[in-house]
Amino acid sequence: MEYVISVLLSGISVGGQYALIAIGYTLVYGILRLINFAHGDVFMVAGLMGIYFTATMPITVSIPLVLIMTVILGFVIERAAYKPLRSAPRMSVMISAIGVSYLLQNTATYVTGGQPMTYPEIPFLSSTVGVAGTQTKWVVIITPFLVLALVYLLTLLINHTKVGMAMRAVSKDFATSRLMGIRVNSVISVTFIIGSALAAVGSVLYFTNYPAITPTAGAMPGLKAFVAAVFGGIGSIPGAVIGAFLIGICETIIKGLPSSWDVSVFSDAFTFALLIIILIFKPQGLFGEAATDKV
Amino acid sequence: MKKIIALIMAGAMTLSLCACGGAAPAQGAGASGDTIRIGVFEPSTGDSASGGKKEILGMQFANSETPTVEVGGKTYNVELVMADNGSSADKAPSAASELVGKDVALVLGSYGSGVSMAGGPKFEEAGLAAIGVTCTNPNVTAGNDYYFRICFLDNFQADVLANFAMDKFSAKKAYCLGENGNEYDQGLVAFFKQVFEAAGGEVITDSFPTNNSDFTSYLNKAKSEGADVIFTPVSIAYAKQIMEQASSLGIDIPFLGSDTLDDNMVLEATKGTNLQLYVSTFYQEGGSEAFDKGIKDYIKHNSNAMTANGGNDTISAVTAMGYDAYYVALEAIKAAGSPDKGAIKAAIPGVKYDGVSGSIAFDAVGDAVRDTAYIKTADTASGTWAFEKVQTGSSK
Amino acid sequence: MGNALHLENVTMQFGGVVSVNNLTLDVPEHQIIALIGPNGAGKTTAFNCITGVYQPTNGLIEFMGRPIVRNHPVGKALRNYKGECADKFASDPVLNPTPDQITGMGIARTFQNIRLWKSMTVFENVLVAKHQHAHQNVFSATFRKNLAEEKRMREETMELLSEQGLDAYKDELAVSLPYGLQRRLEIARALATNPKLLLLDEPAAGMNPQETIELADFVRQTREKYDLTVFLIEHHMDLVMNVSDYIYVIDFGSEIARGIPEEVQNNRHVIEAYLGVADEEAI
Amino acid sequence: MLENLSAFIPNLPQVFQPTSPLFTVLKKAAVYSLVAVSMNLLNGFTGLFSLGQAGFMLLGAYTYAILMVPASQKEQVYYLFGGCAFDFSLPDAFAAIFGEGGAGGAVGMILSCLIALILAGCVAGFFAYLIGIPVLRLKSDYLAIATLGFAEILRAIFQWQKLGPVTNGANMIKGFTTFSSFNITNASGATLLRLSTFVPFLVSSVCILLIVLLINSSYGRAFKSIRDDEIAAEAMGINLFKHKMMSFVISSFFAGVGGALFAMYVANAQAKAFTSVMTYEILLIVVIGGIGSVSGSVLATFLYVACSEWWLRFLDSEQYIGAFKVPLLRNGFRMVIFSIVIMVIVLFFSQGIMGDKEINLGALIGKIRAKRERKQ
Repeated sequence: MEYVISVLLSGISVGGQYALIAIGYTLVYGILRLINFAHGDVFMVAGLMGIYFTATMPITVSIPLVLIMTVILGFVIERAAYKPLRSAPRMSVMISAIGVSYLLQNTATYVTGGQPMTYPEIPFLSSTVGVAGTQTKWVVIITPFLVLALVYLLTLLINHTKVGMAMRAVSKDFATSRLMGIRVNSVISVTFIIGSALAAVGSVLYFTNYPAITPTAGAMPGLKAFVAAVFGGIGSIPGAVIGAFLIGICETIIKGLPSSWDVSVFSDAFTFALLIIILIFKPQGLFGEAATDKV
Repeated sequence: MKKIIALIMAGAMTLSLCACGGAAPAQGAGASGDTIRIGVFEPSTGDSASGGKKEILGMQFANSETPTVEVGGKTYNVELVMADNGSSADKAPSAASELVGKDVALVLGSYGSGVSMAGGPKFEEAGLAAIGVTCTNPNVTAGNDYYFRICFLDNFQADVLANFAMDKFSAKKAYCLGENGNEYDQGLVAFFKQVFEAAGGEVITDSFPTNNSDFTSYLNKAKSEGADVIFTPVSIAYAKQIMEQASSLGIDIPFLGSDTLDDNMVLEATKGTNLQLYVSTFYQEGGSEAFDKGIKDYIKHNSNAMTANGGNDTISAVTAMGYDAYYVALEAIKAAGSPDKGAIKAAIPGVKYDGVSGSIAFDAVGDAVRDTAYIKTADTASGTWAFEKVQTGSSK
Repeated sequence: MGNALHLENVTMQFGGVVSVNNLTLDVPEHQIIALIGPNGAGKTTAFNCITGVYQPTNGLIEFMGRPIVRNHPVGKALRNYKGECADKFASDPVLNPTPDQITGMGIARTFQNIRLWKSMTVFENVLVAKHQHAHQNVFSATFRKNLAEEKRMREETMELLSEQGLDAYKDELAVSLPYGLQRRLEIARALATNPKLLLLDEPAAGMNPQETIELADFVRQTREKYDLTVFLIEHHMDLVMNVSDYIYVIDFGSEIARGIPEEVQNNRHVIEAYLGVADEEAI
Repeated sequence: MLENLSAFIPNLPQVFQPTSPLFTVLKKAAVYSLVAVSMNLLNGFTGLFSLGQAGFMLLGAYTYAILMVPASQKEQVYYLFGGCAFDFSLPDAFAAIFGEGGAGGAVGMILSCLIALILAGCVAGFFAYLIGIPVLRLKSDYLAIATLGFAEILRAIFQWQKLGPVTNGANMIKGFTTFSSFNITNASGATLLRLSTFVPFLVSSVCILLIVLLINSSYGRAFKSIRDDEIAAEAMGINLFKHKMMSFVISSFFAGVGGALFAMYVANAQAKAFTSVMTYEILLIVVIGGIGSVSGSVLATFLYVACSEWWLRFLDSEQYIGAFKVPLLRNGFRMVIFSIVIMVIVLFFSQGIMGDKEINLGALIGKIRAKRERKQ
């Protein structure tokens, strides 16, 4: 029983962290139809910044600073690497995203010298707590609640503000929105800013829980978050969140299956298999809308 | 127009780089003149970069200590030539041929067996001897006459740890965790299992996918299965992650680690926790006071070395091994009596050297003759390694 | 003479929207038949049903007396079904061929917004349409064992291009041609598939009056030369009245009139559909 | 062939000595150019954005390796599993027919290697067929992510310890025929004629030639029509699924052959090497060369491999220009510069080196002649 609870606990917290990254994917894909491969690496860079900033500054200054710098990074990436390709074929933009991801990883290797870096302890979040006989970090408990609160705020933003309305319009019809006088570029920037900010929050939670950061640390969570976004129906925020929690829980359950079965190595493979099955049988995901091509 | 510019740019790049590429090997005329070049075939990027850099550190320190070698009455300067094998098998052959192309007299490295096996044929083809420093997979030297090594093998290390587990903890049940697809982890786990089960113990093996960061499920599983020890022969980044998560889960089962865990990054993760971590390794700080003092000074006065060592001056075993490897290389050059690579290769099997990590000699396959390993434990209060015991294997 | 094409109770429903409603029509062999109606009336959707791009929700399509497409709503589609005759074809097997199979049977089409292959030359655009009927496989083609077949394809393509007056442009990129010639090239490409029935989707769109008149002659000549049946969608009333033997008019997916050009021209429903329903006061 | 120059010409510059990195780079580039062209067939000519190339290379590499390890070596190679569950070995079978040494041995080696390469391609092609049935219906980036996922799943399966008796689990398979095996040596082991660079060039050239022939055939045109406009292609009688599948299978076949060649190049087969990073690298090569240009892909491969593995290596160590120490240069800097170069190409020269054009030697010579004549 303790074992089951501890597996579920870590599943929920992993899911929550994926959810924060997945929102970034789903927002960007909803508007640009671009799989932003660099998003996972932005998340990793946010983690590294957390390490370097807290080394010189108190936590109260450094965490907001991480947030701001990550937002700036996301904004700059969009302006430098995606905006010039707005009218190019989709494949080019995706390749540009792969290039950015490559650049971020290599720069991180250069800066850290390839060493795994240790994420600093964050007061309260890093301290341990006992739940139903198992011991865990506070961050595990807090993550799901924080995620839900953030998602609620985001939904308010999207449904009840002008920017949100513009975002919805652009994701429905890019060209028409532009004709209707929506400043599409600003909307896209806002999307990247929101995505990056959530990735930064995600990085604080994730790396507090799993404190070793390597230059490739963002790649896997990134891909899984993308799968979560597809699973929930790309473009749908609640979908992405539910997808992320499901994937996080499934993954930890697979890892927790008896060793004699020797299937825990397939926890990543499972995520991809799930993705393929979803794409084939319900390509619009759980909450997405079906689209038809016009002939 | 753009296309033309692109072409011109590509052309210009090609030409200029051709010039660089062409010039680089030409400037040092190999072992001629009064310089002997020793190739350093190590990862400084990729997954094993951390270990590779520490190994290089030992060589660099040794080189700064003894920058010359006397051969046949003539004093040669020794120069280390680096080639980054990128921790990956597809980059290793070109790194190896980079060294071959720079006409080195012999090669040291690598950290990580996979890259050594990928680069090995290049050295063999060129008739260049390579001395593995900490590549512990049996297949590195087997089938390659030109590859030697100064470290013990996976099966020996696993044997040592299995025996230690039974001696110290009277362990009956062991939980082994390795990275899927990593020959180092899986090899050690397999050998550990053989020895442990032969002695009547029970072994649970488990693997995690590459780039995994959540180990709580695995650790909880080990706990709920009632394991007496947890054996985690994983690479540094994973080890660090496992230690951090084990401490937050309050795991009180002792951890056993292989030589990769003998790293200050891992040590740091155990500091201030209640974890018990025991690692088998090549060298224990305090083994040679002169070396300890020398290298600490070297690290302190060299910021690059400090970074390479992970920001502090705790000595990793691989650094000691790198240090020894350099001196073994010098011995081989001296024994050969000439800077010629063929003569050096012929001389290596006869080399005997008492290094900081123990005495080194080679057997028929080219492996080091070693029968002891050091076991040390993480002193979690002070964040240092404490010497536990010298452990020998059961079969040898 | 039989019917080249026969549509029976064809209904196409997207979600809750019925784009084509219970459409029944005949296209007799060797005639030129037009389907007209205001924007959004469902004309192109009807074409897409015939050519296999969409599977109709309900209905039967016959080509040369043989059923080629047949469907009936089941399950959720039946519950949401707003059309008629839902059970008429319920006992018949469903036929749902892909567009290339339909083309293989002898129905070729052009597109409302020209869809030429932009990286290919005029010659290649037509040559590719010959691919389907060539006797070859991927190995014979790669190892050049199909030279005779390739030669035949190239000769036929050349012939077709000169007949259509496009031979002068054969090595130019298709998209670099003037608009009118692109339309003509699309027809030539469709002809290269050896069709018995040619579907033209707004062939006069974007053309000036002079070009439109030429197009009418062109359509007629083409029908004679290749022994074709032509079914066309058009907005341009001049062209339709000039060229068609018989006209079907649809609005909001349903048929509102049919007849020879003169009849349709004077039909009150048609005028209303095009000009809007007149206010009662005005009458 | 260049490798043998040193035997005839004394005092050759270092670059042309057989030990020069030049030849390692050439070998790797020969192998990668085949994979790049095969990816271009799919991504560039058929317009299917697939990221599964590394997975198919993995299949090819393992097929080749498993078939080519001599029985005598299996015990040593599969030391963790007490030998291989798969006893058959092509070199042994041919040695039984043609004898071990001399000309018979050479024929046996060449034949076994050839058959293994073809089988490597076939296995990859077969898996592509199976995978293609569900995924080829997906559109652009969904196809990309699904194929990427399949490659990852394949890797996990091949690394699984339970399949160790066949795949050797995490350990690498080695001891099979490699490029160096083709060097002709005399009785005392001295090399007479080096063919180790020639062989990959030969195999790659033949394969690329086949792909070019396919692209210029009726089927190649059909692929291009699918890329340009799927709906029009379908309406003109081209069976989308069949042709996409054909392109996918053929591309994977050659990726499999490329994977086998890659195994020969690194002298081992290990699943760890075939990650998505490898696919990205190949994709970047294709983009740099120009999507839809075979000669561009080949040219880009040689530039890319030479830059990343040879010419830019000097960036990784401290360099001095006179007494001035160039700042920033240390380990890892090479890859930073390299990725910046790639970004510049992707952003500012998105057509790549060649766009969708091909290098046309005939036309080039004609142009030069015309220029000369004009001068006279």
